Amino acid sequence: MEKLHLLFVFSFSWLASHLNMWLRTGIGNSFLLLVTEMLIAGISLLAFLVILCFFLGYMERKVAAFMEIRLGPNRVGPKGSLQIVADTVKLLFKEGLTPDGSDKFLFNLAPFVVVVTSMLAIAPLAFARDFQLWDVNIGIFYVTSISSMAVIGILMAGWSSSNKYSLIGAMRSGAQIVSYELSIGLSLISIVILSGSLRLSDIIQSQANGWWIFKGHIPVLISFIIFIIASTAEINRAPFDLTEAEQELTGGFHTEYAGMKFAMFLLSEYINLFIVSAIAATIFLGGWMPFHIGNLTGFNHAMDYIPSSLWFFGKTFFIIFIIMWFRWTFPRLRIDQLLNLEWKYLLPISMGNTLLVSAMAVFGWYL
Amino acid sequence: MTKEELKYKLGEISREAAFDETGEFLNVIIPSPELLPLIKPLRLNKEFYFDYLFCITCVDWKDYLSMVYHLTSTLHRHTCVVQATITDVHCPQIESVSGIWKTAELNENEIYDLFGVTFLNHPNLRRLFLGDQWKGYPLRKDYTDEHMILL
Amino acid sequence: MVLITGYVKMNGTEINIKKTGFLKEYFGTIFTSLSSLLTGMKLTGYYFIHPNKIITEQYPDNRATLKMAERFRGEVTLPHNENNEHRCNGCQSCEIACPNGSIKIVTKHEISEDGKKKKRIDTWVYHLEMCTFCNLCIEACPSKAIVMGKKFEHSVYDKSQLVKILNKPGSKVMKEAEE
Amino acid sequence: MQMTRKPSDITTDAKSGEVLHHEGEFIINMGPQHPATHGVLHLKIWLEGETIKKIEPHLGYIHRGIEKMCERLSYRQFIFSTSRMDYLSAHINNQACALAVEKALGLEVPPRAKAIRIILAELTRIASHELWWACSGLDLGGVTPFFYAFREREAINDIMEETCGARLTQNFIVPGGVMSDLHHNFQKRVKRVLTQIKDNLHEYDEILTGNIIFQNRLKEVGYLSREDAISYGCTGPAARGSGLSCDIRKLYPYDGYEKLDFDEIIFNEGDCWARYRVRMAEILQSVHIIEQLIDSIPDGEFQAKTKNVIKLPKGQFYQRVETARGELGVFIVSDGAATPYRCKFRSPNFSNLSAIPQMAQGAKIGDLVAIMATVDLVIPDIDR
Repeated sequence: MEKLHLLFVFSFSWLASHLNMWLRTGIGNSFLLLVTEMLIAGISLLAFLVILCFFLGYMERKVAAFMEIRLGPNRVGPKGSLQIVADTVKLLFKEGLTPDGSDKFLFNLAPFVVVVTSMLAIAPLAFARDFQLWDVNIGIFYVTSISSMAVIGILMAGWSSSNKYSLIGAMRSGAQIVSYELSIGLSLISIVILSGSLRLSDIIQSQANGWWIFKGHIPVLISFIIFIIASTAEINRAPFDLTEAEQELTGGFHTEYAGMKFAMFLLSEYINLFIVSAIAATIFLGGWMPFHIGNLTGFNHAMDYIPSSLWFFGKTFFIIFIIMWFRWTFPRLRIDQLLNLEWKYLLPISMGNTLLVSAMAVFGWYL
Repeated sequence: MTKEELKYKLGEISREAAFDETGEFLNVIIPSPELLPLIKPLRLNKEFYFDYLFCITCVDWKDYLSMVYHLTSTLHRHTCVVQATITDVHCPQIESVSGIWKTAELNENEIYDLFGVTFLNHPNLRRLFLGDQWKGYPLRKDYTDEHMILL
Repeated sequence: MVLITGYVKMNGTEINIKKTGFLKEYFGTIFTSLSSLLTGMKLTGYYFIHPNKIITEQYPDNRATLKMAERFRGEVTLPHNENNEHRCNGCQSCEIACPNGSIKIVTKHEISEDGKKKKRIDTWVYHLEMCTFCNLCIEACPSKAIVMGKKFEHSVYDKSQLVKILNKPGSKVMKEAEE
Repeated sequence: MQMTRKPSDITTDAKSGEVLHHEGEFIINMGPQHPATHGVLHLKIWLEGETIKKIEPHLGYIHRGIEKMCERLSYRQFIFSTSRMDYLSAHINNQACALAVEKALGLEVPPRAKAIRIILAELTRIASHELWWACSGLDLGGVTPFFYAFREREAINDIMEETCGARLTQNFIVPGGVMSDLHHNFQKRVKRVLTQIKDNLHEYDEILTGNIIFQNRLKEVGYLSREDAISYGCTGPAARGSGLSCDIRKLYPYDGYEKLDFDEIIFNEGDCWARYRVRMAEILQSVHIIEQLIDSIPDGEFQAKTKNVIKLPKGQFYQRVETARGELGVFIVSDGAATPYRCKFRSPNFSNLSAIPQMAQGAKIGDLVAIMATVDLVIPDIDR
């Protein structure tokens, strides 16, 4: 019976514990064991991220194409699915040039800073039931603080390029990311208040009897919308892509980058997209938690048989799709309008909303 | 204002003006130093009110250049053409009208670039298309270029 | 919401919030903004789930079925019939008509059977790289010898390949087109 | 208190001593290769932060000397070269040249040719405005509208290809009429395109016109007063957005526009949003014009008889038409020979460009992009 259950609900924890046992028999030293485990985790994470970025790149192109009544990539591979691989190979073979007047050290460091900060934020995410790299007790706090470090990489890239367009892009990014951090923080806090914990696994557990977006009524819905808007701005995607703003700044902070260094910015953009969507899915939509309706036991059981990882990725990709939908529909804002939106609308609303959520939590006005 | 009225009124302003009525518009032909004294009242007087300078150009007649100003009024909707004759072909000079119509600024740059007419009191006279290194003025009739392909 | 301009009715929705107190204006702006954004998303969403509306032409896959318009100006051609005869008698009207000198006709004098000297074309040189497809040569031709071809894929690796000689070797003028 | 600047705050050119820029200002070169300049326009911009202090256009990157070329071409030939100026209203440019020649010759154009010219000119105008709409969406960061507008534009281009033989640089007009008669599919296909445009215009409104982000980007941006529009010699939708009545089709009708019923679109706000609405409404007006003509194209000749070699009488001739971007004037000075003695094209974009520094005074970089999008410059027309 246990085997059958495993067949239906493929559990990563089962895989992880078996791997751990197998390694324990091979390596006696506990330090070496830890290092080996970390290496395996790191390499599999990297592989996962690269595949994820390939997939997201393909998805973005297809979403864009279908919204623009055209076909999109359809030459390389079946239905163009290998197009992004071909592009990566092209970028790999391009000359990675460094401009003459640039600050060479910072210029070459910046892409790595950007990628590393976005990779760090993956650590506390729960991909499936009992499958988490690092269940730290300050999960949300960790994610927000790490993701706000991305601005350093962008500023570094813009400044060291010694290009005025890059510099303007970098300064825009500074203003933008710093201000939108506030809204993201406040909208996350509303769930922290309701669930009473910063630990991501606790937050997911608190949604076992219903996702927060359903349980939390309108205030949580508002903070969900604010989170989606602010995080779109945070990861510099249209309509908030002022740091790149191709039509204004010819590429913004990465104007001078080419080849693999440019690909790293692209990589970090997609990782960031995945992270914010995964966070939104975890916090508001219950992470890997299946969809349950009250007392409908049969329905709930059927939902349980859908693998938890599928739930997580389904929700995440739903939100990724929405953010892509934004990008391929809206024109870009102007820099002062962008800041107006944050300081005049998002921030006051999210502050009022936090107040409401606190009241809800105190009086227990949720299911 | 009809052509006749314009001709009469303009004759009062400038004694040296000659008129040519063969074309569609009334042509007023004056020597280049007379340009500003004639053209200022044309812009400012309420009865003329030529506020719209829709075409400025220059014609090289080999022994003289003539600046052609096409003027119209958005109020009265009458049109006239002022042609200022520049007799000095080697160092042509004329007063700029960019202080009266702002459109003249860029157009006079173009004429300076292609005809070599120097505009006095122009705020920013520069070679607009060809750059400072270019020798000669291409739209002059005597311009020759070794790279020119003759068909 | 129909926007009425001074002259025409336009179906666009203009977002103008009436000044009715701060709070009403504030939330009114949020509401109308969100609804205007959702309108746009509805449209793109509609096209996302309707792949049959896609307008992409699958060139070059559709080369076999691709049919150029009847009057399409691709290149100047000098049609020959099955006896290797064309209609050009070397009058050079096209050469005169061409605004940028993309036609050069080299003529020679032939002595015909009855002993008369006759002007004939030797080579009909066509500079495709200079041609602007303005159709003036076709209009000018008195004997309708040249027509516009339908070929549109002209790219080559070497510019010299664009200089074409249109009369085929050994070709002659048709009887009825002489003079 | 008046701010005084220390000498050390000013950077000067070592050679000429000319003031290059002040402390806190910096210069960026927008173009000649820039995504938003739609060609090889080079704007030198003095910035303070993101605020524009001064703009200086530098031109000539694609100057071909069309005016000089025309001095060597006959009156039949010089028409084709104008297609390369404003390539988006190539047909209307050709029309201007042909009209100038006809005016000088006193040539009467057959009514059928006139109708054909107007229909094709209005189709060109719609196609041009579609492209403008597509690109202004693109300039402001929305990529999707581009493809929606191109769908309709392609249909118009197909009609052009079928009747004129070329999609963009038609060269269909000859002095005295048009080159050949209409294709037998013409009326059917034009009607189909008109219905398609009318059916799809609401999508334009949904995705851009009604969008709050788009409206905020355009409203109260790039203000040009009526006085400045006149002084800068602006024409076309750029001037009509400032309340200046300047539609040549109304003021100085040609080719039978006087018999048609249409409105001159004028908005008084003078900002980018006004210019945007002028163009959107003009699409509908052009549709309206074609609808009046398409079922009643007169029968008869499509070309008046002209001599093989056209020689214009001595004199100066000026002919203006309304292109999609404003007034195009063709000024021909003839000395009686078979080629023009001097040929000047008064291009609408050149004057409209000169007003851009005024409009962009104190605006942001993003606003400059919006201004250039709504003024709708075509660079080859500026450089000629």
